[in-house]
Amino acid sequence: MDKSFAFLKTNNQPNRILSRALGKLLDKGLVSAVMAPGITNGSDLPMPVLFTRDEAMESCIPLAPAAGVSAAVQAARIGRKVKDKRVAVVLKPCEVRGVIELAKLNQTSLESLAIISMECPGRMENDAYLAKLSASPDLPDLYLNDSSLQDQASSTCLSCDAFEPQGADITIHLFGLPVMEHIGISGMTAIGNELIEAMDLEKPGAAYDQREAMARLREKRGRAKEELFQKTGEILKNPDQYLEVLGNCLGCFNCRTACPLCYCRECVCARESFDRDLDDVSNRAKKTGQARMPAGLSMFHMTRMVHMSHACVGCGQCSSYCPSKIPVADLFRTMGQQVQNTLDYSPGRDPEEPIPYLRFKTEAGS
Amino acid sequence: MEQTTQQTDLVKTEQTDFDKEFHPNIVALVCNWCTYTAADLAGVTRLKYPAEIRMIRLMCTGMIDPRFIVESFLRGADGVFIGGCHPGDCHYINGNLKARLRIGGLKALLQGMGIEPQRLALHWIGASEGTEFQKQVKDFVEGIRELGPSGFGVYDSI
Amino acid sequence: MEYIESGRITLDRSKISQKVAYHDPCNYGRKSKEMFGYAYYHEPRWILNKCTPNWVDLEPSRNSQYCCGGGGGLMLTTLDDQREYYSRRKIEQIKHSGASLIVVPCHSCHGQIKAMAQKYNLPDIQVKYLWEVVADSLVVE
Amino acid sequence: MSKPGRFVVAGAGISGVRASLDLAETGHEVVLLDTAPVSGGILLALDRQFPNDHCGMCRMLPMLDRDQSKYFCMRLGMFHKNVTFMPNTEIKEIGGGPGDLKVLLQSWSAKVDPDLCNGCGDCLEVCPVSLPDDLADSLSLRKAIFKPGPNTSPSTLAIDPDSCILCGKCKEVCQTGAITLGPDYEQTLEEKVTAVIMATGVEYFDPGDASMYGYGKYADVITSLAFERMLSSSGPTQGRILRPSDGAPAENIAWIQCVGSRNLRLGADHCSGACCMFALKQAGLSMEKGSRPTIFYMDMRTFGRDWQKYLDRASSSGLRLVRCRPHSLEARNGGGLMLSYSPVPGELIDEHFDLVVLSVGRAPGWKGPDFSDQDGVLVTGGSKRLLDISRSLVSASSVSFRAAMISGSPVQAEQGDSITSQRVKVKSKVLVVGGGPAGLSASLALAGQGISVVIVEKNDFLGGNVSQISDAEARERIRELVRDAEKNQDIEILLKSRPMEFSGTTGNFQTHVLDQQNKGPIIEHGAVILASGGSQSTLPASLVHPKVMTVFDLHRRLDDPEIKEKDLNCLVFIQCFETRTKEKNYCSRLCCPTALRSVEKIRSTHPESRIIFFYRDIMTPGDLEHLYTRARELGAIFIPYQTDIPPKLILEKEQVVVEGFDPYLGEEVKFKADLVGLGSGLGPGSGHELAELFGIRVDREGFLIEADPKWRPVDSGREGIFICGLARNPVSLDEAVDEGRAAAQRAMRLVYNPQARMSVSTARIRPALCSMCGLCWTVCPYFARYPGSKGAMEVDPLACQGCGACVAICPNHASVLEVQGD
Amino acid sequence: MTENASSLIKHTALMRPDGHAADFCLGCGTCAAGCPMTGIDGFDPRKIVRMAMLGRDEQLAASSLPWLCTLCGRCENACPMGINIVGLIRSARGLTEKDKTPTAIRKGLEMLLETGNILGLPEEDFGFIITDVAEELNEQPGFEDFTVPLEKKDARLLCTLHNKLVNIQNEDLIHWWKIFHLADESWTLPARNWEGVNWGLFSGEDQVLKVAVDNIVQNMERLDARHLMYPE
Repeated sequence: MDKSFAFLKTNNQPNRILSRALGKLLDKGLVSAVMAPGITNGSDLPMPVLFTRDEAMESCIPLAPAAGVSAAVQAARIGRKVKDKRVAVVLKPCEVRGVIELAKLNQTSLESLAIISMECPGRMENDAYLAKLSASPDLPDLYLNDSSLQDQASSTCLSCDAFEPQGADITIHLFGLPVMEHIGISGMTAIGNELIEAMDLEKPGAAYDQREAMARLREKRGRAKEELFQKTGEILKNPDQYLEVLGNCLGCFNCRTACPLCYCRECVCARESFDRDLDDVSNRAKKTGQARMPAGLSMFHMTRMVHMSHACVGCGQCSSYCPSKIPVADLFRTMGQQVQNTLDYSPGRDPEEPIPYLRFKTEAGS
Repeated sequence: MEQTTQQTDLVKTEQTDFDKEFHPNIVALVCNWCTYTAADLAGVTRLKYPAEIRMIRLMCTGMIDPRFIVESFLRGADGVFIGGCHPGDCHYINGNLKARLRIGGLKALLQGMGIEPQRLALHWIGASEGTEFQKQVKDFVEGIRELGPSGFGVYDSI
Repeated sequence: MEYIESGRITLDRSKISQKVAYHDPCNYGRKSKEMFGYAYYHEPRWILNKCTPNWVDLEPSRNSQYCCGGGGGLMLTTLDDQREYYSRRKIEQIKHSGASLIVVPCHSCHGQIKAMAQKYNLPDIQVKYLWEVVADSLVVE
Repeated sequence: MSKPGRFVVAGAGISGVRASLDLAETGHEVVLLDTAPVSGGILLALDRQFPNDHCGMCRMLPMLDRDQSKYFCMRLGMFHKNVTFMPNTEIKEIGGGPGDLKVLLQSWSAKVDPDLCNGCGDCLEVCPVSLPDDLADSLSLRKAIFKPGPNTSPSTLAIDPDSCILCGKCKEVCQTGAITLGPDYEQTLEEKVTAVIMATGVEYFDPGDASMYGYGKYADVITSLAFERMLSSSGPTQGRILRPSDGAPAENIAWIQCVGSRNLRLGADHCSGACCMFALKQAGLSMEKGSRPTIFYMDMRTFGRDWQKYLDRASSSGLRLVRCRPHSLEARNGGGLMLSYSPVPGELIDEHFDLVVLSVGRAPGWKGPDFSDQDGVLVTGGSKRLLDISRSLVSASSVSFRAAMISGSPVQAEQGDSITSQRVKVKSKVLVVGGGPAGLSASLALAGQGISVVIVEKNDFLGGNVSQISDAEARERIRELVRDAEKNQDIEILLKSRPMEFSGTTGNFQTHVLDQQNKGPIIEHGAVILASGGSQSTLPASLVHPKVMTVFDLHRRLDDPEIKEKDLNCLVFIQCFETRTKEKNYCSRLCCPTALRSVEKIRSTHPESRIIFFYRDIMTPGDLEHLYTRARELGAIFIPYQTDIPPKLILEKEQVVVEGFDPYLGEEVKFKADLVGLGSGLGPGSGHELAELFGIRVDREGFLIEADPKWRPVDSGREGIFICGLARNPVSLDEAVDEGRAAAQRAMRLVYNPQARMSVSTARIRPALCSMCGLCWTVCPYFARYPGSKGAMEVDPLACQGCGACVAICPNHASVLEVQGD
Repeated sequence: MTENASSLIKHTALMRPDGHAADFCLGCGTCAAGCPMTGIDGFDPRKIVRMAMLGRDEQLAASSLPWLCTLCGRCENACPMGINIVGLIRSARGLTEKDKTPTAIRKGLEMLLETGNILGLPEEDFGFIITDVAEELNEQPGFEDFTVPLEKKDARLLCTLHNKLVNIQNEDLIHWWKIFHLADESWTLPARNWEGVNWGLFSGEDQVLKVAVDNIVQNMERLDARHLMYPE
């Protein structure tokens, strides 16, 4: 599919203008609903909001630099339920990856979803965002144009070099563009092209080369990622550091709740391995004179790693959720990369790419 | 689940004999159809293999949940040896291929956790390969002996 | 054979001292077997063994022996080069056996091997008829 | 409720084991005997089998009763509660009639008590007698007391009475007192049985008779059986390939095919049928061990399922194939052998090989009294014809069904089982798709056992299209099948119909069958047999010419009075026409025999006409080799061609000219043909659609794929669905009938008891925990999982074999294994 | 070229009870692999069989192929189809036009037909040579009283001779004479038609073969010999 590229004039209000463009999709009946970050009554924290009327789109912040929860789970719910209608979902690249992974796990269907994603400058942690927002109400727009603001993004985002969406129907281009004048929009699929047709976009007047800006960012974040993985890798391998970092775990399971990919109805860790048998704990205590309770937290984290490390899309929500500020995402991403490299698997890259543990069908020989 | 309990029981057994030589704690998960037969053949032909291994017979290597291997290490195993049918020989068609994929991913994970990859081995040992069984088990145990205790049990303290 | 068995002639096994190799002629072996159903492999060897203990077979022998290269009237044709080429196998066999006396019961083979020994520059190779060897070993009382 | 039958199966090779298991699985009692001290036959010596280089004997074990086995690997022996294995036993006499035979069995003393022997092996060390080991075909030595199979269970040591010198040393060292060396005692036993199945196997040609290759004279010339042991890690060289003469690694290895077969001078006018594949396998495995193999062959007979592809794989991985028969071997100084061969006219090559393997031919090998003519005695497997494993199993199943039919109506299996397995209600009805020979024989077999059958046939007649392509005798046989089916009250026939919707679980399927008006019943059935057949391939439009036709059409046309009276100066056959190539890479099996049979027909009316065959490999396995020999005797001339230079057809108005290259002459040859027959092969019919409907696998060419090409030839891999006949692979009429019966046997096993027993260990879903992610569905090798209506996956209880793959993949332990009883 | 339908020689199965016609050929090349002559001047037994099958008698007869063969039989001994390859090649030789058969054989055969021996040696010359050699033997100790029993009737053994022994290597006669002498054998040598070599075998001409055999049979009858000794 040839990608089409067009401009959307932003008039210093990229979020608002883009919301209106999305509203046109509702208006023209091309989609029955739009799910995008937005503000609802009572909170300034952008959450996934389901819009069904274009006038309501005023509260939409499609390029919001924060995300209260991963929208992937919500998009997946829509995809699973909605049939014979189309719903546009605005997702960050990591959330797109999440949806695609969930589709592979039969937890959603991509059929009815029109996925709109953006070149992602990253999201801020919720508390940091809210603090900043009170001083600067235009933060969502300003953030897009200010690299020093972007440097305040979460540590996960600062070390993420997968900021270009894959698998979306529409991509919103930001990097290397004068975003306060216009942003770029491309249709990546037939559906995407059909939809941007309705957005009344302009042919690009001047040619912008995004490559340099992208490369710079990729280099910067890539370096940060390598450093992070290096550091975290040491933590995982070194029992002292490991215990120092994970010793703070409360066993609250927030990380699991936050994870867009933990799709089980009721986590196995809540039933079988976590909270080990008391005899077990006392046996251990007899040996060394003491044993921490609750026990089995390593087993919990490792079980999650066994189950999810190949699929980790690096959204960082687990870290954001952790009350003990354990860098869960760093640990998961580091391990995830090692496992994914070994299995030659890239989660969320392609809905057709089989889950690595199901590849036995095509493999043979020794 | 029968197999699960078996496994857990076995790995619960703590190391007791620490003589001059290091006696590693080794769990061998073998498939009922091929490798167990090979082990049996090794026994029948009186091929000696190390006594350190605790052999657990499974219907198929494809039923091995990697979680249990992690648990074995957390609970003090120094090595886990898995023996299954050659590709294509699996009684359950392709259970061994499934095992290979999962063990492959798990190996990377354990390596990331600081467990030497040699501590987890997957070998194809056919029913008639008694000598192969002996050789692989011997080599594996020797390898673990050289590596020394895994020390991974400390991760289980939280 | 009859003479030897019945004692009508007596043979001295010590008269021939060199290493002897026996060559099966096609006519005595394969062709006889094809035509008359019996191949004379055993008899000549039996006789030879009465003449000398120091003999060997050329390998391969009997049914799969190589022809000397002179059979089938080939000696009578002008195809000398071809005949020479053909005999390379026999010469290899002879060299391989390490024998210096080749015993043949056939006139054709006798001529061919003798000629080929010359062609292939093996002057030390002697070729004798089986009965010649018998005659040589005869004990004359 | 009728009583189970009792049967004697003579010969415990794979055929005998298969027949015994078939009978045992349908509730009968079996006495399985063998003259050897162990079961397994020749298979004990073969570690891996073509066409996939795998082991897999265990896959022929009963799926449902498997868990009752004491041992699982069949190399350890064969165990089933309904089968009594009697080693060291033979049949002395058979009296009585079918259904009521009196069989006199004679056993001789084993001398080692299996209950006392602990397999310690001390006796092996003290036994002073050493002799060549038959199992390794004399490659190694064994003692007079020995372990009769490499893997047989520990306590099965045996004493060979012929070589034992009764010195008593073994007895002295035996700590358990298991050895009795008294005089041989023989025990006779009379069994009253329903029928006897002879599965006495084959005997290998002794290449000592082919002295040109120096077997017995040169140590480095060994038989293919000995090489098989050399490949085995439990063999005399522990799997290393060595020259027996000096123990040096054998790098260059030659296989010589057809030793003792395809040889009129040895009176062996037959093809052993499997040696080509055997050699390909051995050569391929030797390559893995670093050897450089060469196979000397005449026709590479890759006629079976996937065999052609196996050959292609082997040759693309570097196997050298040389088309000629070597003349003789000579030993060389420094070890090894020199082999003389001439691959093309005028070229004589002497090549050095470290090891020469003789692919020894086989012949039926029953030394005991022959009871095969007696009523109630059925003969199976290699003891009837020379078959590969898969065909032997099909034949054994077919025969066991015939034996079971002698016992009359089906056995109602006991309800109160010794083991506490759960049971599932099943429908005692079988749906048969396709009314050709395979489908008809399956239906008749089932109906004969009182199972009701529905035949769904797309045409408006029964009989399939074999009636189009075979000769009169075959047509008559099929008509007979059709007549029998039509008058059988247990067989319902739906013509002009096709299955459209399929659902349900094993034992309880529902299929909606539609006629041409898209109307029809929903049939509830316990199992389904797919016998949808196939047809001859049509010729491309560019070859439409009155004188050009398929070999099948030509064969039929020869009966035409017009053709009979016509002047036929020259007929040309082109075999493998656009088959066994990339697009249709399999042998159709019937083209060669049909074309060769045509020769005799042509000769009867046109004794002087010239008959030319262009061929790649003439595929006449077994006794079909007679046809080839006879065709040559009748003056047909056979010109081999290679795929890169196929013979050319030049179509002119009045005539067809065939141009080709005769490699023996080294010249182009050209024939003006009055008729041209093209061996363009057979193809499956509606394979792809059926595979999709029934959720089973189909290959690129549209043939349905079996669960295991060797060990479960008529199982689809999805329990309850069986495949047979041309829909599965090209077959002759006899084979189609056998496959039909074998498929019926497999279906019977499932539906004979309205309360079918589940596998002892099966998976179960905990619905509350299931997220319907479908991982278990994908990993289940038996199609035993399906998305249920209640928001959770469900298990097909009869299809589940308890492998546990679902348990391992489910992150949430929603899938668990349950083991019944102990 | 288009092939002929029938061949005169492909059905040559003569002389051997179990021999098969060329038609049975599988083309396996066992024959060629066993023939040291394979490859020389295009020689290949398999090709000769093939030409016969295709009825290319004339082409075969006109070529040098049949004459390159030593008729050693190594090919047909191994032939799995039992094809009488040697017989076939002989037949092909028989089809060769007279003036194209090798000169030496041609002449020898003519002599044989004319004089009863291939050398064309007159009876009196033969007698002279024999006596001459016998006198040589008389000089050796133990053989002083040796004579050659020419034309002796009622002998147990009738001997025929290889012409070579009469022609160029007549000293080799001595060896078996010695043996006969010491064994006190009752033997005879015919004065006429003593030729023991039958070149008809080489040329493929059965009628010549027969003449040569007839000669010997006549000798046998004439001299009432009971057994026959052949040079080969």
